[in-house]
Amino acid sequence: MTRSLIESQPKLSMIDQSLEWFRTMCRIRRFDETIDELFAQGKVHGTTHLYIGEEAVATGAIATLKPGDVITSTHRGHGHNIALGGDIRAMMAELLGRSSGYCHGVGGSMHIADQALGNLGANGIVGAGLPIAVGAALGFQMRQEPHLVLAFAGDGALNEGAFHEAANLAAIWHLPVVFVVENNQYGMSGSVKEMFAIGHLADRAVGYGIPATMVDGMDIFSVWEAASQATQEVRNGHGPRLIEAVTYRYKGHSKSDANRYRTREEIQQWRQRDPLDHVRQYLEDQGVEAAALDRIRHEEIQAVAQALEFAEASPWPDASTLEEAVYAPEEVDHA
Amino acid sequence: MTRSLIESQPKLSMIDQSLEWFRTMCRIRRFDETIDELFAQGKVHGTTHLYIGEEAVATGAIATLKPGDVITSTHRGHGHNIALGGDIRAMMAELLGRSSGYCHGVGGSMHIADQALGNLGANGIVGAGLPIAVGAALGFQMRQEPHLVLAFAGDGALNEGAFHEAANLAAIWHLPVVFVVENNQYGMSGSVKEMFAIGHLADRAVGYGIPATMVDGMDIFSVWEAASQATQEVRNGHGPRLIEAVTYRYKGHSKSDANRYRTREEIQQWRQRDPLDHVRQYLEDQGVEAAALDRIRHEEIQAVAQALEFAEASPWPDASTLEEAVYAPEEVDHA
Amino acid sequence: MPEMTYAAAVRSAMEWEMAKDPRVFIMGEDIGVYGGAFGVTMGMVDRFGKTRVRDTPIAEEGIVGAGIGAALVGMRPIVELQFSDFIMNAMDQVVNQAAKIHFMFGGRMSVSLVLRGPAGAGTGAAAQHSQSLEAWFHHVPGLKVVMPAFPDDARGLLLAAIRDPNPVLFYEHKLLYKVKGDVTESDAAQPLGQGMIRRYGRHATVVTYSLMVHRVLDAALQLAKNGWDVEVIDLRSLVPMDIPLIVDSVKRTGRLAICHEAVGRGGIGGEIAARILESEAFDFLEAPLLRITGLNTPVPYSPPLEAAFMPSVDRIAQSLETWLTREVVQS
Amino acid sequence: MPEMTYAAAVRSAMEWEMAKDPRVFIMGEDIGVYGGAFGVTMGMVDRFGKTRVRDTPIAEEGIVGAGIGAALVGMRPIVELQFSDFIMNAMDQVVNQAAKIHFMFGGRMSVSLVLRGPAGAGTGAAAQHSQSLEAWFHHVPGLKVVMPAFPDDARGLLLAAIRDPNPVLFYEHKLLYKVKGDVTESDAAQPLGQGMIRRYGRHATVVTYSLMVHRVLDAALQLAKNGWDVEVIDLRSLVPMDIPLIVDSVKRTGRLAICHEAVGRGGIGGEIAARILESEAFDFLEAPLLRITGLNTPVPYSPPLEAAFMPSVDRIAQSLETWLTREVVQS
Ligand SMILES: Cc1ncc(C[n+]2csc(CCOP(=O)(O)OP(=O)(O)O)c2C)c(N)n1
Ligand SMILES: Cc1ncc(C[n+]2csc(CCOP(=O)(O)OP(=O)(O)O)c2C)c(N)n1
Ligand SMILES: [Mg+2]
Ligand SMILES: [Mg+2]
Repeated sequence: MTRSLIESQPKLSMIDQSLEWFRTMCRIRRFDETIDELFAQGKVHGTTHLYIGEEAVATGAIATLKPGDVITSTHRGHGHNIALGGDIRAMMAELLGRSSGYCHGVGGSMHIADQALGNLGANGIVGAGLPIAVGAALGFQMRQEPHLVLAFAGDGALNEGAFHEAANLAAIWHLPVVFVVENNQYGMSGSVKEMFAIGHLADRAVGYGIPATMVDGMDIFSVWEAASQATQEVRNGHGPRLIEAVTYRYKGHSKSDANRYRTREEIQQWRQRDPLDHVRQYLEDQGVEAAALDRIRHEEIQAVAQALEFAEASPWPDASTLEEAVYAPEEVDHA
Repeated sequence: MTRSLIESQPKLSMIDQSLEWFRTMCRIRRFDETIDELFAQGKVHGTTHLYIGEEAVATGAIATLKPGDVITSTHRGHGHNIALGGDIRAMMAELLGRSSGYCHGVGGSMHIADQALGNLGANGIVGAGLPIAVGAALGFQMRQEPHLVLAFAGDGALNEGAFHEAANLAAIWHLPVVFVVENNQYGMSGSVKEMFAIGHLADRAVGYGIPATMVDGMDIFSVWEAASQATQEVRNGHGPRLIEAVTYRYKGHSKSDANRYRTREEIQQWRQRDPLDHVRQYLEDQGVEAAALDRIRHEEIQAVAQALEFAEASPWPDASTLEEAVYAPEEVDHA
Repeated sequence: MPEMTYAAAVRSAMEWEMAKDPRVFIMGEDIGVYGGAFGVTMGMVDRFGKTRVRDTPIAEEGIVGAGIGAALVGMRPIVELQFSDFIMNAMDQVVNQAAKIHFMFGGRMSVSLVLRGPAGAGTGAAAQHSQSLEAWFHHVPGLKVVMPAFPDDARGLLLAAIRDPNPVLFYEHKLLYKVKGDVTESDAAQPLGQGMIRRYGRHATVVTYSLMVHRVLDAALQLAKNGWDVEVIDLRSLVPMDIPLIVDSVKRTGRLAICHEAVGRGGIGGEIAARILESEAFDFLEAPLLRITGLNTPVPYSPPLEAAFMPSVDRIAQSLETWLTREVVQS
Repeated sequence: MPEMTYAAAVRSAMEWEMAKDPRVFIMGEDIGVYGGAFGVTMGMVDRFGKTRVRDTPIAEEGIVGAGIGAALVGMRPIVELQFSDFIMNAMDQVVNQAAKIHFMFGGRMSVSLVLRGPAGAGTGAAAQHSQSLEAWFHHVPGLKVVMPAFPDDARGLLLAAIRDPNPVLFYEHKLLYKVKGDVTESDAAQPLGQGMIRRYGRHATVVTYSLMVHRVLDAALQLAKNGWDVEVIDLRSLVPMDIPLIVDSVKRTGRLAICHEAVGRGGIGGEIAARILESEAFDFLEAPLLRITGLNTPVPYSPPLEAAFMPSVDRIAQSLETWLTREVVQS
């Protein structure tokens, strides 16, 4: 039902695929680094949640999707939309509040989503995307379409009632949905150690009868493997799956975070296991030249710079038509 | 902090205790049978949810409480309040909407609760009592009081977000609360087989790190034993516990239920294992005369009849002061 | 034109649209074999099967969210709230998601979703099962709110609601379910946003909707015996609201009364009053506003208390008569 | 009288009451070492410990419910909502539980609970984090609603809210947190339900609250330069609301304008208008109502759009001036 830029996997060799991933991860990182700088310079309004450090999760999981599949995203959603193939110019413009942005400046950081690519929405409300994901999966199942839904959620979101109700619906109706839990150790300042009384978040899935696995979210190969297996099982009609990807957020929760709840050492330790370095190492080990990898990185740095130029050159939106934009005059094309 | 009629256990022998239980269960049954008749005769307004068949759960679990402990109840709450020692005259009057009712006729069936005995509220909203239970437990813990909270919930309530958030809070804060899940096989017409993808509801507790047990809810000795152990552990500071009591509702969900979702045979089968018969059998086996047991039953039938007379003779409430009753002029005594 | 109950008219609209459009389905608690708490969906599962007439767990946030998700991939879900009060458990999905998605994502998505269920008091269901919460939702940009008073309107407006590309709250008053009326069983939807004058009159305009339309009409008959002649407007849809109809009427009658069952304070009566007070009708106003509403209390249980909570025909007639006597003589 | 920010005044009230009354504690998301999303609780955990300044999981329904339960056993909880919008996730606990418990159980229980948090737009937080939802809650019998505009009021009214035996919603506008003012650091609470005339004037009464008090006062200064003299009422508390103060003022000025940031349709302006239209002030009204409010849209993100959503000093001044010019000359 949708134009989709998601390529199916088989035609790529592991090296080609890894090169693609490396490119995507460089793009995500550079995009969010740029946003970080813009905030530091006071050039952006509002707040934002950066995906830096977690690139392997979105990239690896989304790499397993096929045309027609969809995702639901979160407040920390830039990485998801980029991994899906989203246009970083429209993303940057949205962040700068310009009319050429994905939402014509109406949405901002927390509402960037390319619906034509299958992104059913980033979401400012923690956990709120999960019942929506389940509903999309229900739609696919009712129409007997082979698509599935990848539903992203933070560790913190797992304590919201919305997660609970969504997980149970998915389980009892055997819906084609994979919950991808980005366990980056904290929900804002709340550490998973204090906010959960279970060792592994994946264990929570037991209570719904949903099979779950835990993977190293800093290692894209692990993420991809787990997601491949989960999506395969879901496509085979075995019902929902949950993946806990253990990862880390390098930057503060949002723009105003003094990091009082964690130590510099902890951040430093996680940075040692950088997901970009990891895939880069693999590629170098496979004989890919460092220069080729640098070139990819620079191309992405360039692309992000161009996106910023594009955004800055774009006009501001016009407030006079706001009230007309509230109700849909007719149905919009669907993902 | 509260006047409580809950007696502590040790001074009663098992026979004395069982006689007490038998009395309580007869009272609950007769009370709800009477309500059923009143509805059939069109003498009561609104709707009601009868506890008939489930008497062993409230009676056995509440028997483990000590003075100062509290409970939260549900829409199916008559049995809880009676087991706690509630005044059936004030209950009956409330159901008949009279000014001598617990809530002066304002509340009705779903809001009968004797707060002075530690009942923090029946609740018309499925699952809503659970976060409240957790808050009461938090209050006790913060004040370092030895009390605990018994939080009743139906099987259906376990699929509400409120249960989820409450369970997690209880677990991470090691709160003194025992969740008593009355698994009567259905949430209205929704069978646990269709609404859960797990075999035993107790397994849901795993996802929070809460130890749980499943017991035969038609057997008061099992309920009492499980609740004794759970409350003991909670009192020893080991944090929350969950008990799944497997039971059955003989009557329709509420007054307007044609029982289309279950078979007569199923109902008949469960009735074979009647919880009153079970305790009665035990007492007879212990040498208690049938006549003595019949006497107890008749005394309770009498008591309920008197409660009904009391209620019917009570005046209707006066609407003219309703608007003044919305805000508390000052703090009310606490449970 | 067959006569049918309001409940049957609601069912008829759903069945019509489900037969016609495979995207339409309904889900909710106990709507299958049970037939719904008020019997509205009775028999539908036999005709359309368990997939399209889907029983759900007790999980309002989950099922409303699932409705949104299904709409986002092109389905047209109807979600039944067993009691409309339970919308509170799904408030985030209704207000932060369904209502905002179209606007917030820059028009890239639309949520064609109907949330329907029984509202109001009168059945002794007490404080948590008897509320009239429409005022909240008419304050939420992005939602439409429909509250028909008659079976024919219920059917025609529900067809429109299901076909609308936006989320629509469709509230059915419990005491209306058994009300009968002639119903056109056609494919023609009635457009949202058109009020209707149910009775013409010259002394005052009484604006109302849902169950209260019937009570106000009965009160108007009583008043007519005493020579008072009031005009009665049935709003039918609260968002969009037919303000021109009210303005026009008030310009003719010079007096505005509003009757709703919802709690008075902060009810929709305030918005209507403000709209008139802002409008050209201001210069025609000859009397202070009269609001006849639910008490400023939660809904009480006991029959005499519940009856006192709701505007009764007598209370409506008396309030209007006292007001008219004072104001029409004076002016 | 020390000068302090609004945020510090809110903190000062909480600390005062926590030092004095061991039953008082606060819980919420990231209120401990993080100090709260807006820094309101900064440092409190050092003084009172993690038990009484309690970080919670992201589970609004759970923590509001826990606040209710704690209140029912005699604690006096303050629950911080990280953004007041998130109250939707706890709507059932707020409305079906906290607000109704006292009434519904026949006066046997009371829920002494404060729910507080940042409201309003202006920080670019977009549609789900910028709402002004007070109109919903003033429609709910059993809740009180307080929205102070100045640091001193914030402190005094929060003391009253904590001491109140009923559930109180206490909304702090995000853009007020840094506003400074003199604050009396005493034990004296300010009673809920008293509005205050912030500026006397004869051409019109402008009723407002929270952030908009400041903008209306600035607009009034601009108008004064052109010879317009408006009276400005700061409601401070919306439930209870000081209706007599407004009636009295309108009787003097003959004109009523209302300014709030919340979406206009169904906002609290409607209720105020209706109350005046029902009152003896009706006979003194010389002009149609003027409402200056947020647009009828979700709050948009981009700076020019968000600025257009909110009533600005200029929009307020211009609206008032156009209206006064038309109406005062006419009459
Ligand atoms: C319902 C709700 N509660 C609170 C917030 C504020 N908030 C935004 S993100 C966040 C932390 C979310 O943690 P997690 O789910 O682990 O995602 P992460 O930020 O770590 O990616 C919080 C508390 C919110 N947006 N929505
Ligand atoms: C939030 C909410 N949703 C739905 C209902 C309607 N309702 C009342 S009781 C009930 C079934 C509850 O099932 P369970 O928790 O198993 O308790 P039981 O009735 O079996 O004792 C339902 C659906 C309600 N009261 N509240
Ligand atoms: Mg996290
Ligand atoms: Mg049950």
